Amino acid sequence: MAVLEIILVIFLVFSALMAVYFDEELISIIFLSIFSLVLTALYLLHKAADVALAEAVIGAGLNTAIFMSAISQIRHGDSD
Amino acid sequence: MNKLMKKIMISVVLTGVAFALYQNFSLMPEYQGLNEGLSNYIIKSGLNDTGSLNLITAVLYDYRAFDSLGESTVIFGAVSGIVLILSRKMLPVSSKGLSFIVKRALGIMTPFIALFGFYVITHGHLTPGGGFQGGVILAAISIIFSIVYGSAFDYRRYSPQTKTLFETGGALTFLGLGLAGILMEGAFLQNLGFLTAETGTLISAGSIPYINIGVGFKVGAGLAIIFYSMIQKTFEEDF
Amino acid sequence: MTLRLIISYFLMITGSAFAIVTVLGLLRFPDVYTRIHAGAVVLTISAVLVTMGTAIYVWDLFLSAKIVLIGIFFLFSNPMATHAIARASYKRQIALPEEYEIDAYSDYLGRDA
Amino acid sequence: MLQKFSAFIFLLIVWFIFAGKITVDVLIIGSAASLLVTLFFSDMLFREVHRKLPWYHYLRKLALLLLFIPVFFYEAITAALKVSKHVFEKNPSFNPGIVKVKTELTDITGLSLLANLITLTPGTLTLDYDRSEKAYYIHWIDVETVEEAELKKKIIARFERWVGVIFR
Repeated sequence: MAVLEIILVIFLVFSALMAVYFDEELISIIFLSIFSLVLTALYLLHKAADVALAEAVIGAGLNTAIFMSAISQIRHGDSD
Repeated sequence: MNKLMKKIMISVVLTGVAFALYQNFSLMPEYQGLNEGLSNYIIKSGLNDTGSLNLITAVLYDYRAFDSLGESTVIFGAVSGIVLILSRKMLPVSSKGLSFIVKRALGIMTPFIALFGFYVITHGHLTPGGGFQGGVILAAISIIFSIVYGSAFDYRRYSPQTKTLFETGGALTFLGLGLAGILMEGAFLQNLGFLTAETGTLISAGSIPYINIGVGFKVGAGLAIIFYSMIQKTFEEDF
Repeated sequence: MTLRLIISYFLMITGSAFAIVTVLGLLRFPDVYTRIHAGAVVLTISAVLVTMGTAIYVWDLFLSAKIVLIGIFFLFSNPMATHAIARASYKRQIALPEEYEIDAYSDYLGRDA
Repeated sequence: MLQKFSAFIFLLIVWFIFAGKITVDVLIIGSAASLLVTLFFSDMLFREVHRKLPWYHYLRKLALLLLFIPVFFYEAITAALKVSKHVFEKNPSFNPGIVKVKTELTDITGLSLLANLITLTPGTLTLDYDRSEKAYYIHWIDVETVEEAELKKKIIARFERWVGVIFR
């Protein structure tokens, strides 16, 4: 259990860093959704099923969709 | 400031935040067993006080129901702001959506997604889940409609007016249960004792399931309105 | 170790092996569409096998039925999503197959390939 | 009416699977939720049912659908093995291409189901369906032939008969 937890935490930090590192918004959003997914697994590992469900639905599902529509608006506005 | 500097600055700030969080957590008191503290009180007597098997829901909608009312008011404020800024007119946006293969296969799946959303909402006091989570699942249906079938379909199916009706109805349910708490039990949002049935059944736990249903409709409709008012761009081609 | 547990472990391990094969395929295949192939077929089968193995492992009427529902959801959604991704990437010309000899679809779309 | 009623019964069964027990309170709340979902989405679930067929025809279709499941699993697992074989070749070399395959189905549900089944079979991937020519455009991982009858036999024949019987 502890090994799995350490691996997941390393993945978490990695995906958060990558989300900051990339300039392209799309890649950042995808890494944020990976971040939420890993966080969901961690919550489940600590037996917080409620929070895991909320994190999966909101973080990995809804946030991605809303961010995508937001960047499509922004790009439509300034360049093409 | 060039890009490398920016990234280094961000990394420094994040490391500082991480260090501060670590300090905070290390300063937290040691775990002292099941005998002391507020959390232990909730763990011990939450089931007796509220009749809800899911203690998180018991805290959210009974002990700290006023906080939850504030949270759902925050969503209401967000919806109002976004609609005011982004959606100059609530008109159906034309878009053809994806190919009919995707449309048909998703049409078979959509009712079950809706049913699962209702399951998560109504079982909030028995199993993991509750109003917020189930409401977001219901909002996902609106997103699916807008992306796959085109937002005109979403507009025809349940228009922004219907969504607004759902949202207001949910909020009014929450407030009405709070006022009923004043009338019947003597305090705002007090759990209604006469509604309690045998623990473990669906219609137990006082007013918690009804608050859950209200919050579920409110959150689902609110987030659907947010997403709908964000997609204003028209897609002529179908892809 | 009953027969039921052996069957469930067999199904789960086979499913995991297929998942590893999927990742290898994603890494090794040459262009977008062939990579999508690996994702579509093998990943669906691996997910369905794992869910079936889990359903046999828990062996409770309602819980197993719930897990089987998850498997059916995969079975519908994964090929559909694959089709949507492939069609979108062809129509938006994100990754056009340049060196294909047989390409009936570009004739249909009226593009000279 | 039959459409709405069958959708309601089907959703109620799924609700019982979700809830995990069959009691009176689950039945009451489940009926309310299923009714709400039926009112909103029933025409998307069973699109075919409004046709003028007696109700026992649908039972026959359901039985055929259940019979189809083992056939499907056999085909799907052989498909997965075939693609896995490609993965473990030393340098994956094949001849990908996009072919056109005609079909006789007309029903939308049958067409989309067949498209999903084609995607699940070895090395084929549905790209699009042309309504005017009634033909699928299929990306094939390793094109062996462009002959029309041959193509049909190789790619869609084993599923088309099943789907054609179930959804006509």
